Amino acid sequence: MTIGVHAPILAIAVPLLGAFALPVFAKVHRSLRDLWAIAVGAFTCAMVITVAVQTFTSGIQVYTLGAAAPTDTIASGGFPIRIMLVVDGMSAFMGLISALVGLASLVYAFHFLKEEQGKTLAMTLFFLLWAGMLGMEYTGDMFNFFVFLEVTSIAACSLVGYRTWESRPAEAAFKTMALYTVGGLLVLLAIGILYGEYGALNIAYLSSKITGSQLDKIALGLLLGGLLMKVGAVPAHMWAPDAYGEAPAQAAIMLVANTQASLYGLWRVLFTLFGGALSAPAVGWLVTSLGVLTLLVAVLMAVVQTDLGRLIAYGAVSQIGYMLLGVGVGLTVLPSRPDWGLVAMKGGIFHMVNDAATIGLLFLAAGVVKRAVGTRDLRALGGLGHDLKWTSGFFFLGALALAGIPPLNGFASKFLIYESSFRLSPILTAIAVLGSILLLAVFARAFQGAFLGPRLREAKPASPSMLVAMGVLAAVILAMGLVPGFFVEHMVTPAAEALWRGRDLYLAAVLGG
Amino acid sequence: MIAELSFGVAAAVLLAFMCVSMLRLAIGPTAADRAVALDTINTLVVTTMVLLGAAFGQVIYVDVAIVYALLSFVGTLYIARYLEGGLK
Amino acid sequence: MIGNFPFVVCMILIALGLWTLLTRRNLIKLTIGISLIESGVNLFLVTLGYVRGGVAPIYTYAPPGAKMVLPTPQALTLTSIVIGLATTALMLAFAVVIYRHRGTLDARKIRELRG
Amino acid sequence: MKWIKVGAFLVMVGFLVGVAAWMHPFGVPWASEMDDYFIANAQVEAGANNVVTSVVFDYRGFDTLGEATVLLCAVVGVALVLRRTRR
Amino acid sequence: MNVLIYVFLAIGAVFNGLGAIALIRFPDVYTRIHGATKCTTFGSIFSILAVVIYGFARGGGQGGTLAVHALIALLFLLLTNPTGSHALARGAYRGGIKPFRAVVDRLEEKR
Amino acid sequence: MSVVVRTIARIIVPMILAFGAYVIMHGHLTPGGGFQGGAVIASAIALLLVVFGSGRLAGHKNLLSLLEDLGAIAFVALAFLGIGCTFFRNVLAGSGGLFGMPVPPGPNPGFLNTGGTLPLMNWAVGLKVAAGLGSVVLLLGLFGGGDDR
Amino acid sequence: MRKVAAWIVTAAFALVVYLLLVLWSGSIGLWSSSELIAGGVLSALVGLVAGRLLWERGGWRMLQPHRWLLFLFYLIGPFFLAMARANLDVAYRVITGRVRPGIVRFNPGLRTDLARTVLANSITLTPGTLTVDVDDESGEFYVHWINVKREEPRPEDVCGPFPTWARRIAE
Amino acid sequence: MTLWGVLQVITLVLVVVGAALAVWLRDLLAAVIALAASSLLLSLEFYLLQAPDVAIAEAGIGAALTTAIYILAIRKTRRKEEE
Amino acid sequence: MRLVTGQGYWSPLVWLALAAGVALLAWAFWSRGRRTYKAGTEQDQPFLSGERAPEGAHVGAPHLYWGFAQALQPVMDWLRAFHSGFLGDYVTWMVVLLAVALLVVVLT
Repeated sequence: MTIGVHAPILAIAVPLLGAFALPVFAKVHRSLRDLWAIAVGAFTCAMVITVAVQTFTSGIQVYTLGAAAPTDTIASGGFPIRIMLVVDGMSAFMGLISALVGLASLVYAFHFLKEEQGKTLAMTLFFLLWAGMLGMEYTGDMFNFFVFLEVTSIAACSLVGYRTWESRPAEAAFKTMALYTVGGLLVLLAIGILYGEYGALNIAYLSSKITGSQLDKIALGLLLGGLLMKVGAVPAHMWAPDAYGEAPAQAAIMLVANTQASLYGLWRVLFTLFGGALSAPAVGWLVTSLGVLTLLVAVLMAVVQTDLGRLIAYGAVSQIGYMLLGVGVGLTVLPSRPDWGLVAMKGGIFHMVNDAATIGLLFLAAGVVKRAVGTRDLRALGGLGHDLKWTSGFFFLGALALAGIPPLNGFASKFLIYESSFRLSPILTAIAVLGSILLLAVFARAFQGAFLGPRLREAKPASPSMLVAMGVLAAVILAMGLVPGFFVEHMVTPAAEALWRGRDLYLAAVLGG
Repeated sequence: MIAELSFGVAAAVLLAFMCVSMLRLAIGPTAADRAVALDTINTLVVTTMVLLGAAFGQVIYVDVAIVYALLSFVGTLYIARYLEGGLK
Repeated sequence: MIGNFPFVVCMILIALGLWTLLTRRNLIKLTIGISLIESGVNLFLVTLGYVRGGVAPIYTYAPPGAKMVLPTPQALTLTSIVIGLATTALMLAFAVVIYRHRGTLDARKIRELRG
Repeated sequence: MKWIKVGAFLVMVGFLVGVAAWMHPFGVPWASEMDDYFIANAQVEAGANNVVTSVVFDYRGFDTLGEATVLLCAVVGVALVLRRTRR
Repeated sequence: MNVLIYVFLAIGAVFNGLGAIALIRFPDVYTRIHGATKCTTFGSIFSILAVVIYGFARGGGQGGTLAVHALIALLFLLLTNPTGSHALARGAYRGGIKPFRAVVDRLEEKR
Repeated sequence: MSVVVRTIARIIVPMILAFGAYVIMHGHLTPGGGFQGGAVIASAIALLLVVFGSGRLAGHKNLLSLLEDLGAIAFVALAFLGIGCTFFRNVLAGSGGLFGMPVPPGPNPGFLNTGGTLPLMNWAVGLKVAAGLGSVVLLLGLFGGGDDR
Repeated sequence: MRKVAAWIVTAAFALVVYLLLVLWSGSIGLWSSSELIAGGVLSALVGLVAGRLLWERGGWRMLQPHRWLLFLFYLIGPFFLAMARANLDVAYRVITGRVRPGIVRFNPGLRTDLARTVLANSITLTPGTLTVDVDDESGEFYVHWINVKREEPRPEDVCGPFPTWARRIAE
Repeated sequence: MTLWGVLQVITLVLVVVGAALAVWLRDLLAAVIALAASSLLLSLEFYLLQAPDVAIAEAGIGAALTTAIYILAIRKTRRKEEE
Repeated sequence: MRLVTGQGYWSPLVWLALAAGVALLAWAFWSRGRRTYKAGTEQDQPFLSGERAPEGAHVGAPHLYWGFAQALQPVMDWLRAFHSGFLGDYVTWMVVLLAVALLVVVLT
């Protein structure tokens, strides 16, 4: 049982240790490095699942770093002084998403990177990015959150610039890095303001103290701005297509998961940190309208793209819009109408895992296309279905799921969002449905252009590890689509409840009493 | 007590001279002029730090001045190396 | 006393950095702007922890019975400074690679990714 | 475009100045229970004279681990970006 | 003892000030380096010597440590300052900055 | 650079290294610690780079990155040392052994043998920061080939 | 042999710096035992890392103690006086603004690197002169002179007795 | 206004002037020199705020390493800012 | 299995059964049709707008929905100009988002 107690920190520390030790093992022997990577990945996934099971069965997990015992949260003074990890339902849910995406990325990259140079460096960065995401999701301390935000920023941007022999990846990486850094610094400024007011950095303690003064509001605004940039909400979404489009496929899906970790940070700030002080529905309306705007603009831009990677990237941005819409509706109406507000929250949160699986599948398929024929320009592609049978099947499945075709998972979560947003305002639902239809059109076009038609050129077949990675994500899509009730009941509902009513439990778990 | 105060006053005077050097940094026609101004500011800051360490009565603060004296040299050398050419 | 002047200076530094990002076009100049924002935030953090008449929170040779300034913001700032250096180094590396490919550092000309 | 730029920047500056103006007076921290605890107990608990070091490495050691990670990220990233490629 | 400290501080301040004024008044890079290096080094020697005297006068572990650390700072300053100035002058010359109204320029003839 | 700078660099590099070692070693007593001392040592590497040219240091690139990894591993290992209680527990403080001397409360002249795992962590981080920043400078200096002395 | 000597000398040098920094720390004389142990280990490491740097050709020369005494005497004797004069000179020129600059060449005939360095830094800090360049092969000094008295000077014109001192100390 | 306040105000004003120069100067080398000056004076300001730890870190990183990597980057690219 | 949405529920299994029924119906209709298809004849050839398509012809992705793109031309032009690719614009829009967030949060 002792490993169960330490599971939250092991889930973060083991990938870090794996990343640190990877170059050393690579110096010894190639296959030792690969073995080490597999072992670390498997152990991390096991730890994440352990944490999730413990959290869903026995409530919030608290781990105080450096104290005499893990649950020893409060020093003699009656306030928390050490950094602690707090895992509630939402954190555990996000951890599962990160573990899923990380596993797929690791498996996918396994044979792919053998053909490229710099595999050791890329794998190190991959583990650092993974650990950073898990750290963002499990931590219970504002400054620690910022540190892991920067870890993910820097690791993600380095991975975006992986293809140094082309000029576009460096450009995308520079732009992304500039925006990420400014956003991170604004978050740090907000943390500084909160520290100056309350002399603490622990989320639970701050949440119990925040009153909603002018400075608190400015801090909330800065946090909102920085994190909304990081999740890629219109109009600050412009880094997203660049970065997603130019990154290698296994890095692009990690970027998607990273975006969702930032989204988790946004929810944590809105629901837990400012949950007590925030009563006006204005913030909810802000998030909702940004969600609708994101959805519409991204989908319209996706219609005219000619690069397969950028097209999928705009699709990914539009999915962010759905999540913002769902949780924004929940945020707006929860105090007055909890019954369908909770449904909206469930839809938004359920859409996160669906988005990770579907967009991940599409990016991986696009990566196979790039490797097969060396380009992703839709004007030059065609007839790949003759050579890449499995890949085209997976792409088709992902496209259908993304567009919300029943009985796949995209429909299940979007259905929840439609139902609840209709009761807030039918216009929202109309725009959301329009976005879905346009997405279907876009991906039908992409599928037709890339995979159908006569065979234009020889394509290199996908390697087995790529197929396995795509198969894992496809299995998740099918499972989520065929038995949505099970997942919603056992994973999504605890997560939504943790955000909505869980603030008191969160505070009680940390501060006691 | 008076000695500490006099150290503080001397530090203030050195800071005023730093303003003068900053003027040269602003108007210097060439980059070399600015580099010279930076060098002067470095020396003045080291002296100021030593004086203020005595003025605060804190022994351990003088370490900062030592670090500063050592490392500003590196920065100056980089600038000089750049000025020297090898500019592609 | 000097009132909130240090806070104002932090904000001026942040605003200068943002202005650089908004108006300048050279990639290295943009990096300088980000460094300035970084400096402003660091100064803000350290300024938060100052206690009037305090000494550094180090007990070696400390005057007995003196007030001490708050240690946490200094610890945070140490972390933040190293993060800033890491960011700067990475951005400059990207700028160098971009120059190697394009022969320019003008952000107006580096816009292959658009639309 | 220019006016959007200037307008947004001015709003931003307004709020930044607002922060400076609304902030508590310089030199008088409002809430410092955590730091008082550190100053009082760090010598006994962590055994170090320098409270900042004991905060950096003991009480907030995880931040330092993250910071070391950031540095490793940057080094690996620079090595990755500036590596020699075959093509 | 205090009088010695004051005198040293005054000398230090005056020479540092001369260095700063030389930076403004002199016409070109090389003459500015002359003024800046010599005067600030000399002034710093006196200022730091004042601190050293203060430290030794205070005595004990604390004062002695203060004095020794200040002396080490002075040593580093003396090592690095002229070297840095020399490097700057050399860099400026190789970078193509000609001395202002030079009577004679042997380095030019060497090229 | 000229002979003057080279000679002074030869003299000053051991001094910088000794001072950096002092800053790291006394991280728990005086201002300084792993980051600061590491930065000092890294600037010694930068000094060597600018004075003697990148050609002389190019062979040490892999050694530096290996050292950085070792520093990071040592840091995590020290953090894992406390996993009997919790991660990052300072188990050595006050235990009486290496670095385990109890500290007299209040102002004191400072004793080296205190601090528990803090001095060891300082060394791990110092090694890591020195090697990391040094290799960043070295990589930027080496990029594009050519020995730029 | 040379490697071991370089290691020992560098380590001793680093140890001196370290011990100066931790003066007055405690029990054994001026130092505490733990500081001594730490200093020994650290300076051994520094010697390993930087041993090849400090020790170059003719390194044995500087091990003679009388050279160090001479150097110290030189520092607080003639050098300091010359420096004071230099500063008064610069003060005069700052106030009047009367300069007659130029770059002159002379050859003091020094052979070792250290001697050249000592001379160059002395020149930089003393009356009206600034070393601009030193030729590696011939040992010629190019000096920026703020008040050129003659265009082909002898070494004594520029820097007085310094070359002799430099030769005495480091050659 | 005490002596300490005077010191601090002068330092802060100098920091701002250095930062403004770093933004204003077109020559990138000059901008980097101004940035180095600003960073060094910021270190003095940390020193005045009784944070010697941070001052050492800022001096080491701002004075030596940041200047070094900026200048190496400028050297690999170009010195003047394009119009 | 069921996904309860507050107003009703949605069950993919019911949907699957329905889909199976529709497929069965379609198969029934199809099987009743005339069987004139012969492989290897002209019926296999692809046609494009009544003309016989040239060898290797493929309607590429950019050619689909050109009518849609034509109709939305002004909007799309505006949107493409919006995504200008200039880093200053990126930062500008980010600051705009920040300003909006600050205004919304502080003024309510």
